[in-house]
This record gives sequence, C-alpha cells and structure tokens, in this order.
Amino acid sequence: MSSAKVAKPGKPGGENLVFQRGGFTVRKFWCAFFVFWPIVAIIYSLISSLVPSLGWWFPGPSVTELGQRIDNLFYLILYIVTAVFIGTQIAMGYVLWRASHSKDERAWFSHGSHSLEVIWSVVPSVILLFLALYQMDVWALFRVQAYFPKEARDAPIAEVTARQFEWRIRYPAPGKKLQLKPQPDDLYDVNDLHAPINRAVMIQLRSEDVQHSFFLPHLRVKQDAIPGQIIPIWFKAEKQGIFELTCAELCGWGHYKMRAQLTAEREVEFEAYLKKLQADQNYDGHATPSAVAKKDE
Amino acid sequence: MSHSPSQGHAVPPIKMGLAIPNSKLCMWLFLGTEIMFFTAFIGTYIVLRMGSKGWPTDPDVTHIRVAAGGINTFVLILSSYFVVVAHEAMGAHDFGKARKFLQWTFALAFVFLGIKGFEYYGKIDHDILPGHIAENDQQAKAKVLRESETAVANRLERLAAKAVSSKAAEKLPEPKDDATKLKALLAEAASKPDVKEAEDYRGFGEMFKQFDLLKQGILREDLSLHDVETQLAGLKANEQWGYVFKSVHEPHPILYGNIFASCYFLMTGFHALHVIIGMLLFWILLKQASLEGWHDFLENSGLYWHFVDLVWIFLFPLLYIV
Amino acid sequence: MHNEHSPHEHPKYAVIFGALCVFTLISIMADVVELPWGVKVVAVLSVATCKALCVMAWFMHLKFERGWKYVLLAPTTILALGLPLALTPDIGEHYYTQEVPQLDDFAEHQARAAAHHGSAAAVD
Amino acid sequence: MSAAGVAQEHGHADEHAQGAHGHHEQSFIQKYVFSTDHKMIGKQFLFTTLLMLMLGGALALGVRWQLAFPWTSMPIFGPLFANAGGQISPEFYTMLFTMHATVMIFLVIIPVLAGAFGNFLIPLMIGADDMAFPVLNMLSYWFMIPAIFCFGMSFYFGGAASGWTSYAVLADLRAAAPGSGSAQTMWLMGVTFVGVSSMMGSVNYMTTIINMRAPGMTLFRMPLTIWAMLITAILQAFALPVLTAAGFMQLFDRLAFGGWLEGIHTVFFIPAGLVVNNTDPTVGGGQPLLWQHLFWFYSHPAVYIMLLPAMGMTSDMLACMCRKPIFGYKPMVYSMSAIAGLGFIVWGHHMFTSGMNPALGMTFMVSTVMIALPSAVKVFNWIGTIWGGRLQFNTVTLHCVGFVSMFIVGGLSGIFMAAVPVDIYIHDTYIIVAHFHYVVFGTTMFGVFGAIQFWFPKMFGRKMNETVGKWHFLLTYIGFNGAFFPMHMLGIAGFPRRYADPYVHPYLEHLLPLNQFITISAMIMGFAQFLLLGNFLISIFRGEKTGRNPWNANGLEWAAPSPPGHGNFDVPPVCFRGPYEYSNPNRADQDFWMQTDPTRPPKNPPEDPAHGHS
Ligand code: HEA
Ligand code: HEA
Ligand code: CUA
Ligand SMILES: [Cu+2]
Repeated sequence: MSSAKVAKPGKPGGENLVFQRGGFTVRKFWCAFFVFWPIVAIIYSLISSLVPSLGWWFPGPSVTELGQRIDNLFYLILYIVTAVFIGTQIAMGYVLWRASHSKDERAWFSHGSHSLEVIWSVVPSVILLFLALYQMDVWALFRVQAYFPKEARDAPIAEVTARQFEWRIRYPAPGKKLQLKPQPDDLYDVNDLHAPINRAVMIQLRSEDVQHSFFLPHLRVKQDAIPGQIIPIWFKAEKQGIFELTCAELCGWGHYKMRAQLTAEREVEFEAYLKKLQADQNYDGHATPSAVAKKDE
Repeated sequence: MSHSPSQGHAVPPIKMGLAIPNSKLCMWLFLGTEIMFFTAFIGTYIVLRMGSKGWPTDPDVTHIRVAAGGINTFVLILSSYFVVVAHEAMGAHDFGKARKFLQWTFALAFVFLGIKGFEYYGKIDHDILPGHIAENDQQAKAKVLRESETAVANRLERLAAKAVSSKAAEKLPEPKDDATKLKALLAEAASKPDVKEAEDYRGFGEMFKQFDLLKQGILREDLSLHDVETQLAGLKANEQWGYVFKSVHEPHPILYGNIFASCYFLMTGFHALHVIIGMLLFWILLKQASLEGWHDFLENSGLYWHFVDLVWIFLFPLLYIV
Repeated sequence: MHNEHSPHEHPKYAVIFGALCVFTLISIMADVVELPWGVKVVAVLSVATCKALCVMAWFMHLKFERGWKYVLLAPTTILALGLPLALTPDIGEHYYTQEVPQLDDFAEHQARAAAHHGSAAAVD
Repeated sequence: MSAAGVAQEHGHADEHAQGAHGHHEQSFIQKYVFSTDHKMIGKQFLFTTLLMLMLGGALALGVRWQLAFPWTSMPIFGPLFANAGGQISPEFYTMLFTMHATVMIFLVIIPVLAGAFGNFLIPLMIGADDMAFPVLNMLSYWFMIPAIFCFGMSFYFGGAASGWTSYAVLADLRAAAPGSGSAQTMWLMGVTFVGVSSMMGSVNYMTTIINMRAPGMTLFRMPLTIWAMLITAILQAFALPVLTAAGFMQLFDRLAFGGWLEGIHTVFFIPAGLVVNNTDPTVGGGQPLLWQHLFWFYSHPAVYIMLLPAMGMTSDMLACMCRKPIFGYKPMVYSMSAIAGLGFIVWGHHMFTSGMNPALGMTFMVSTVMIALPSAVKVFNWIGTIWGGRLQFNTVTLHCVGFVSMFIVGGLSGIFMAAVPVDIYIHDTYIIVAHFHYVVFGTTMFGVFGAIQFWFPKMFGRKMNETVGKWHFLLTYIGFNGAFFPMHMLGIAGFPRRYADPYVHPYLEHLLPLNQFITISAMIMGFAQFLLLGNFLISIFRGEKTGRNPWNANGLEWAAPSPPGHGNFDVPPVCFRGPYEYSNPNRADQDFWMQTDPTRPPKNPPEDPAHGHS
C-alpha cells in the first residue's frame, strides 16, 4: 500500500500507514457498501412481511387473541427497532462519508459532548422502559395463574405428558374433572390433542423424562415441560382447524420428530370426540370399531 | 529494568496500583472467586432445602453429630489461630517459633480430616450415600432384597470357590446367573468329608429357605416394612449363617435423603479438598530449611487457610445445626 | 506507604480466638437447647456471621487494609447473597405444582404403617 | 515464528531488553512451547483459536449441510465420519451443533479475546514487562490442552448431545441420550478445564492491570482495551466459579461406578420418579431448573465476556483509524461497567418459557431491556468517534465499521427476545440463532479480525496484506449477512432450532430453499476464512516489515520494538497522557501524541476547538 519509510531513530513512529486514504472511488465504494446492505436488509424484510405467500413471516395470523396481542407487541418492537436501525445506519453512512471525504488536514479534536451523552442515554432509556412496562400485562395474562380466565382455571381439559418423543394426552371422562393423579375412567390419546374453540381451555403440562417444550406456533403458545413440575397453560382458539404441535426444547436425538397436532373443534365435536375415545377404550371386542384401528399402539 | 530512560527529565516516581504485593492482591482476588464457588454450593443447598417439603434432620437418621462438627470447628479455629501467630512470629523474625506454630496448624488439619473421615465412615456404614438411599417403604424393601441377594450370591460364590478343587472351579458357572447349579456344587462339596470348611455349609439349606421366604414376601408385596425389618433381624440373628446378611442395611427410608446426602457430601467434600490444598501449602513451607524470605508465602497461605476456616464456619451451622 | 503495621497495633489474637470459641459454644448451645426452628436459624447464622467477621477483620488483617477491601468485598458479598436470593422464587419456593412421588409414597406408607401397626398390607 | 522480525533496525534495543533479564539462551522448548512470555503465550492462544475456528466452522458447515440437503451424503466430511454412507444421523446432528457451539465458544471466542489479545496486549498497553505471574499465565494456556483433549474425547465417544447449554436431566441421565454416556462426561470435564484456564487468566489479568501499570498510567489513562480486559476479568472471576461448581454437580449426577459404589450419584438436578427410556424410575429430589439458573448465571455474563474485549479493541482501533479521540471516553468506561454489572442480573431471559416463576420473568425483562442502554451509549459513541474524523478505508477500519454495524443488528434483535411475551413465540427458534450469530460472529469476530490486522505488526514485525484482507472482509461480510439475516425470517416463521430435519413438519416444508441459500452463503463465508488464514500465515514470513509504530498510534505498545523482545520495552515507558490524543492542536507537527511522548503542551494552548468545529 505504501512504501516503507524507516523510522528516524529517537522519534517514535515508523512508515506512515495511516494517511493513505485510498482513491476517491475506493472511498465511495466502501461508503456505498456500508449503506447498501441495510437497504437490502430492509427491502428483504419488507418483502418477507408483505408477501405472505413466500412463507417467510408468521405462519398465518394468530389463532388466539392473546397471540394476536403478542404479534402486536412484536410489530411495536419491530417499528421501534426499525426506526433505530434506519437512524443508526443513516448516521453511520453520513459520518463515514464525512470522515472519508473531508478535505480538512486534521480530524476534529473533540473528546465528546456531555449533553449529547445525556440525550442519547435518556431517550433510549425512556423508550426501553416503556417497552418493558408495556409488555407486562400480556405476560401476566399468559403466565400468572391469578390472571388466567376463570373458566380455564376451574376445569383443565387435559393433561399433556411429554416423553421421548411423543405427547401423551389424558382427558377426564366426560362430565368429570381432571384429577392430578390418573383415574381409572380417564381417556387417553397420543399425539393428538383436541380442544374446543371459543372457550378458554387449560392444560396441565408434565414431562415424564427430560425437558420438552409445548409449542403451538399458530397459537403463539410455548411452554417448557419440566420434569417434576406440573405447569398449567391456557389458550382460547378462535378458529377451527388442525394446528401443528411441536417440541421446542432439545430433548434428545428425536427432538425434531416429536410432532403432534392440536385439533381445535366446536364444543359438540369435542364432546363427541371424548365419547368416541370412551367408547373405544371400553370396547370389549364385540362392536365393530371403526376408529380404533386409526390409533397407533 | 536497569536501563535509564532516554527522556531528559525524571521518571514520575509513582508506583501505580495498590500498596500491597502482587501475590497478596492475587490471593485476595482468588479468594473472591472461591467465595463465588462456595456460594454456588451453599446457595444450592439452601434453596433446595427450602424447596423440599421435608428434610432429614434427626441425627439418628442422618448420622450427623453436632459434637463432631463442633470439635472440628474448634480445631479449625485453633489452627487458624496458630497461623496468625506464626505469621506474627515471622514478622518478628522468630522463625523457630513460626515453624512450631505451623507444625501445630498442620497437625490440626490432620485432626480435622480425621474427624471428618470418621464422620464419613459413619455415613458410609449406614449407607447414607446419595443415590443409595431409599425414600419410601417400597424402595427400602427393594433395597433389602437387592442387598441380601447380592450378599447371598457373594457368599455362595466364595464358598463354592473354596469348596471345589481348583480344577473344578473352572467349571463353575457364573455365580449370579446360575444359583441352582452353584447350590448343587455346594451340596456336593459339603458332602465331601475332606473339606475342612464343610461345617460352613451346614444349615445353608435352611438359610436358602428363609431367605426365599423373605424374597417372595417382598416380591408379592405382602410384607410391610416392619415385617421385612423383623425378618431381616431374624436372618441376621442366626448363629450359623447370620453373618452372611451382615452387609445388608437396615431398611430405614429417609425422605429427601438422596438430595440431603448429595448436598452434604458435595459441600464437605469440596471443603475437605480445600483443607488438603491448604495442607500442601503448609507442607511446602515446613519443608524449607529456613523460613527466611517466605513471609509473603506464609501470609498468603494463611489468608487461604482462614478462608477455608470461614467456609467451615458457615457449613457448621448450616449442615449440623439448622 | 506499606501496610506493615507496627507491633503495638497488633490485636491480641488470643482474645479473638477466645471469642471465636465462645461463639462456637453458643452455636452448639442453640442446638442443644430446644428453640423454635426459625429462632435457631437466625441465631446460629448471626453467630456464624460474627465469627466470619472476626476472622476476616483480625485473622485476615482486613481491619488494617485500605479501601480496596471494600471494592473487592462489596460486589462479592452482593453477588454471594444475591444468587441464593434470586434462586429462591424458583427453587426455594414453587410457583407451579411440584410432582414429588416419593413424598406421596412416603406419606401413604407412613399412614398405612400407623393404621396397621406393621401388619401386612397388600395394596399397590 | 517471530524470530524473523526480531533482528532488524531495533536489534540493539532488543539487546538491552534482553540484557536486563540475563543473557542466557532460551531453548526452543522454553521459547516456543513452555514459554512464560506473555507475548508468546498470546500467540499460542491465537494460533490455537484460529485452528479451532476452522474446526468449529467445519462443524457448522456440517450442520448447514443437513439443513439444506437433509439426509443426503455430505461431501468431504461425510465419508470422514462414515455415518451410513456419509449421511448425518439425527444423533450425529445433535452432536454436530453441540460440538460446534462448544468449540466456538469455549475454544475460540473466549480464549481468542482474553487468552490471545488479553495476553498479548495487557502488559504492552500498560507498560509492564510481563504479566504479574508468568508461570500461572503459561499454565492457563496449558490447561487449554486437556480441555481440548476432553472435548476431543467427547467427540470420539460419539459426541456430547445436549446442546452447549447441557440442560439438566437430558445431560444428567445417561439413559436419556443413549450413546453419549462418556461423551457428556468428557464434555463436562472439558468445560471444567476451560474454566480453570480462564480463572488463572482472570486473576492474573486483574492483578497485572491493577498493580503493574507504568508510572503515570492512571486508571483513566488506560486504553479502553485495558478497561475492557479488566472488566472482562472481573466478570469471569465472579461468574465462572458458579459454572464450575454447577459443572461439578452435573458431573457427580452422572457418576457411574461399579462395586459397592454402584448406584452412587448425586441428584442435584434429578427429580424423583422419572422414567427415561423405560429404565427404572429415578431416585432424586433435585430440581432441573436449578441447572439452568446456575448455567445462565455464568453464561449470560459470558456473552459479555465474549463481547467486551472486542468492544475495547474496536474503540482503540477506531480512534486510531479516524485520527480522532474516542468520543466520550469516560462514558465508554462507565457503559462497559454498566454492561458488566447489569450482565449479572439478566440471566433469566434465557428461561422465560422454562417454567420460571412469572414474577422473575418480569424482573428479568426489565433488567434485560435496560442493558440495551449502555450498549446504546457505546454505539452512539462509536458513531461519534467517526464523526468528523479523517478516515481511511483500510482493513482495520472496515472490520471496525462491520463490528458496529453488526452489533446494532444483533443487539436490536435482542430487544425482541428481551420482551417476554414476544419471546414466548420466538424462544428456541432461528431468530435466536440469528441474534447470537450476529453478536458472536458478526460483532466479536469482526472485531477480532480487525484486531489481528491491527496488532499483527506488533506481534510479528510485519504487516498483513491489505488486498487479501479486504477481500476477506468483503466475502465474510456478504456471506455472513446472507447466511444469518434470513434466519430472522426463519425464526418468525416458527422454525425451531436444534432440529435435525425440520421438514417433517408441514408448516416448515417451504423453507428448504431459504435454508439452501443460507448454506451457500455460509460456505462462502467459510471459505473466506482461508483467505484470513493464508494471509496470516504467509505474512508472518513474507509480510512487509514495519517499524515500531506503523499506525501512528498512541498506545504504549507502539513504543516497544516490533516485535518486542523479552521484557517488552527497551525504554521503560512512562505515561504522560490519555491514549486518544489524536489530532491534538497542541501538536502541530503530527496528528498523534503518544502516551510515552514527554513533550509538554505549549504554555498558551490554542482554543479548545470542540466548540469551533461544525
Ligand atoms: C456476544 C454475545 C451476546 C451479546 C452481546 C448479546 C446481547 C444481548 N442479548 Fe443475547 N444471546 C447470546 C449472545 C449475546 N447476546 C447467545 C449466545 C444467546 C443464545 C444462547 C442459547 O440459547 O444457545 C443469546 C440469547 C439471548 C436471549 C434468549 C433468547 C431465548 O433463548 O429465548 C435474549 C433474551 O432476552 C437475549 C437478549 C440480549 C440483549 C437484550 C442483548 C443486549 O446486550 C443488546 C444491546 C444492544 C443493542 C440494543 C443495540 C445497540 C443499541 C442501540 C442502537 C440503541 C437504541 C436501541 C433501542 C432504543 C432499542 N439474548
Ligand atoms: C463464537 C460462536 C459461534 C460462531 C463463530 C459460529 C459460527 C457459525 N455458526 Fe453457529 N452456533 C453457536 C456459536 C457460533 N457459531 C452456538 C452457541 C450455537 C448454539 C448451539 C446449540 O444449540 O447448542 C450455534 C448453532 C448454530 C446453528 C444452529 C444449529 C441448530 O440449532 O440446529 C447453525 C445453523 O446454521 C450455525 C451455523 C453457523 C455458521 C454457518 C457459522 C459460520 O460463521 C462458520 C463459518 C466458518 C468458518 C469460520 C470456518 C471455515 C472452515 C472451513 C471452510 C472448513 C475448513 C476445515 C478445516 C481446515 C478443518 N450455528
Ligand atoms: Cu421433546 Cu424436544
Ligand atoms: Cu443472555
């Protein structure tokens, strides 16, 4: 880059690497380069969020109201963060351009500015505190048991037990309440959780072996199943359908295939499903079971 | 550095930093990290204990002896005291005295470890070891069964090996796999008049019968823990072969016993490890022909030793009294 | 400059040693005498803290050190107390229901033992 | 390796430095292997970590291969691993990302910052002739070797397979992850050794920085690198013992002996009654969440251990490259301290969905969000430093700008996670993977690459090739963003991490092409590292020779010969001013003013130009 200049003895400093600022085009190129990529990032994000058919964004609008609120918080943060991102990148591009193109012999000698320092501590801290406090109630609604809807709290519909690598589901017999300990007339199913829609339902989550995580992406629900704890979760699906239920916590080699589904259906259908489970379970070998075969194991 | 500065004027005569030797600063910083290390252990113990709806505290169950802990506390305090006076003596250049005090410290550390070892022995003797402890009747019974089966199998194996000639021993089946074959071999051996230990086998048939009773009882689950206890005591009491069951522990379920034992051994174990490291430091000192010039070393080892003492000062009430 | 203190400054180590022994005796007494559990905990832990302070102040010469001791020990103390404190809401207490099978079994067995006085009981 | 540089124009000076320490010849072993010289130890760390970077990167490419071309045989590496036709099995995949993270975090990033640059720079920058405890320093390097050995054994035994977080119960019970029995144990021992190594380093650094500064080097004349190293060492000293302790607990939980010891193991993290893989119910009484708390109590501060030194070095480089004092030196120091302090009280943000007490979740959310504040101060101050500077785009500058830019992205994505409700959805999805690669690779590694280029002349007396350096930057930067920016989208689409084959889930099937794009970008980035490695190795022997202060920088290290001899300084350094007096109007003849330069400012200094300029 530069020809080496041997340092004069006694004076610190060797050959001068610093003052070569590169050709004009080189400087322009790098400034453009650093400005270019945030633009790409933003365009890419815009495309992802505005073209849902690409599938690079949420897997559809949330099926629960609470999930909707989570999405809204996500967007709120996204707006703030995008503003900060654009702001800082523009500032960065500007100072880079200035610094690399300034015709001044010397850089501006300044150790900083107290007032600027105060401004850029206070403004973000206000924004951040607001962000934190603003999130609290959604969190409380999702996790603090006292805030759970009463209907959900009173009658958990099922107990879901995670194990390597499947989800076991236990319902109380129709008309009964779910007990902590298994009851003789409980109903069982594997990897297919049914829940009524338009009603807040609660589930008791357990793990039989290691830690798993109960993840319903379409409902924005996620809760780890911890061995030794029974953790209630609630949701209120507002749309009928079959939704993916996955495991989101590393639980061994089969973590990725710990796949199940949530069938959200109308109340009557749900009751019918429980009835059918009951009938299947009580099947004594005489009736013609249609659905028994469907069940694995 | 011996070189004089090329600059024209004098070097600012400032020694930057703290007015304590590097080694002492380093020791203190290290002790800071040690505090965090033990914080993790002690904190774990405290919260786990708070979070368990029960904790074995009865000394008859835990075999924790306040007296032993108390004496050990005293021993450590005394050894700490000897370190400071040794340090003082070093400061006064009385190396002989310092050495004597250090020897006391060293000896007391041994005493501490001895008492600690005695306590460990008591726990091991009663099988109060993490992972081994039955926490309910079911597990206690299963444990009795497991242990007595091993005891019987071991005894069989030993006897068979003794009884059968070395050539025959090669034919021996795997003892645990094939108890019946072993029994047959044993019977054969017992019938040989020239086997000295033949009398050992007298009554073994009876033993098998009684043991089977216990075993079936436990397996059928129609013995209460109390019954198992009585039967086991009966087996042990037999004059001829009771000794076979000596290694079987009394069935005493300890609720939360495993986590208790985990915490106990972890904390005291790491503390004992620190005692040993401290002893090494003192050993290095005592090995020196002259203690001259070892002042800083002694001071820093002393700091370390006091820290070891400090840890024990908290372990003692937490483990022995609370 | 140096923290080499002249001999007359030296504390009577024997006195400290005596105090430590007394503290130890107090702790043991707390165990021997029947005290409510809470009182006992507070008592022995305060005694332990006093002992620790004695050891640190005199045996470890902290009393004679300069300001750096605060810089070093204040954060350490905060962290050392803060860690167990922060663990308490999750481990020391339980927000969710704990599954402790051995606890249930234990209670069940104890109850059964009390009811049957050691006689056979063949329920699962 | 550095011998080539020693004998040059400052040869006479080196002689003096050596003279002070006796003239005895050092054998090869003493000089290059069991060296107690901080510079050599730093270089040893640097070589080791660069090597490990390649290894960790190769593992990452294995991960990427599986995600882009699931269940197809992997070229080059596939046959090596000889897994059923070079195919990656799910067990193997788990092991790949676990070991990838382990290597990258414990053997690359932490040791390259603290071990390599900490070692090399601390004594030089504070004007000491070596570390306070050279032998301890040497040991801290040599304790890396058993760590590497243990991780290697872990690999050999089939690989630890519990993620680098080694969450309890999965990592505690052998039956839970069949085949990783000894591997997980070796892994834990490796972590313990790394811990011991870091511990030794950190007490040594603290002692050295506190007590061995050159005359005049007051605390607030220390370069930000030194501040960062000091704060990092403090973080390590207080956080690491907790991990070591927890590691021991997990190790004892996993014990497996025979004889009368059979069945002995502790139960700290194991609750009772778990039926794993159809084995007998566990005995227990412990709490799995406890491990997470203890682990993150270390590992969150650890992410700042992985960042702060890079922040300090970038500050120094940026000031030099902009020929301008750092904007807000004291705020930079305070914000680093604040990051460190807050770093101790935010660990719970990794556990928002873990079944933690929700009240704790709220507390941790507030503290986590607040940690963005000191980070913001730092970002703005860096931008402020460039503002009005006189910049040239050399490789060092490029990496520094890359550092700041990537940190903004990585930091901002952290805000989403810090918000608990949002984290419910995005936890353990690829948005997390995107976040931390932006901070650990995008930020720290760019800082490190810049630092290698910047201090290379001091290390070897030669400089690295600029053109190759720029190509390396360009390709890495493009490859990096191509690889990791789309991961945000994957995360938003609910793509869980640690999945060997995510495409068994219908709602993820359509993401395969995006993953292939990511993989190709990762390969570009990966192969760009050969440029770095080649440039580095070749420049050691062929690079253009440089003098003492090729960058016209201010720090004490630039007053020493390049490379410094044993004992570092031929002239005992004295510090007369802060490290950032670039373009000081009091020096008309040059735009830098070395800390060792005894020149006094003139009697009537010109007006403070801070007000005058735009
Ligand atoms: C060098 C490493 C590093 C750094 C610096 C950070 C920095 C931060 N991290 Fe990150 N993090 C990791 C490494 C790092 N992290 C790793 C490795 C993991 C995953 C571990 C695993 O699970 O395997 C992780 C995971 C992780 C999680 C857990 C996610 C989950 O698993 O669900 C969270 C949650 O809060 C989080 C948050 C943050 C925050 C808030 C910061 C903040 O410090 C960032 C602050 C910076 C900025 C915000 C940008 C600059 C500021 C401005 C430009 C000012 C203006 C800004 C606003 C007003 C918003 N990180
Ligand atoms: C310092 C930390 C660091 C660094 C630098 C990296 C670098 C990279 N990481 Fe890593 N990563 C982690 C830390 C890091 N990672 C952590 C902590 C996890 C979490 C693990 C867990 O879940 O437990 C993770 C997980 C992780 C995943 C998620 C796996 C999963 O959840 O299923 C992925 C997937 O794409 C990934 C990819 C990459 C890539 C492509 C790079 C690239 O930057 C790598 C670029 C390549 C090189 C720099 C080297 C070039 C080498 C060659 C081309 C081969 C030559 C080989 C020889 C000569 C031997 N990483
Ligand atoms: Cu279950 Cu992952
Ligand atoms: Cu974190």
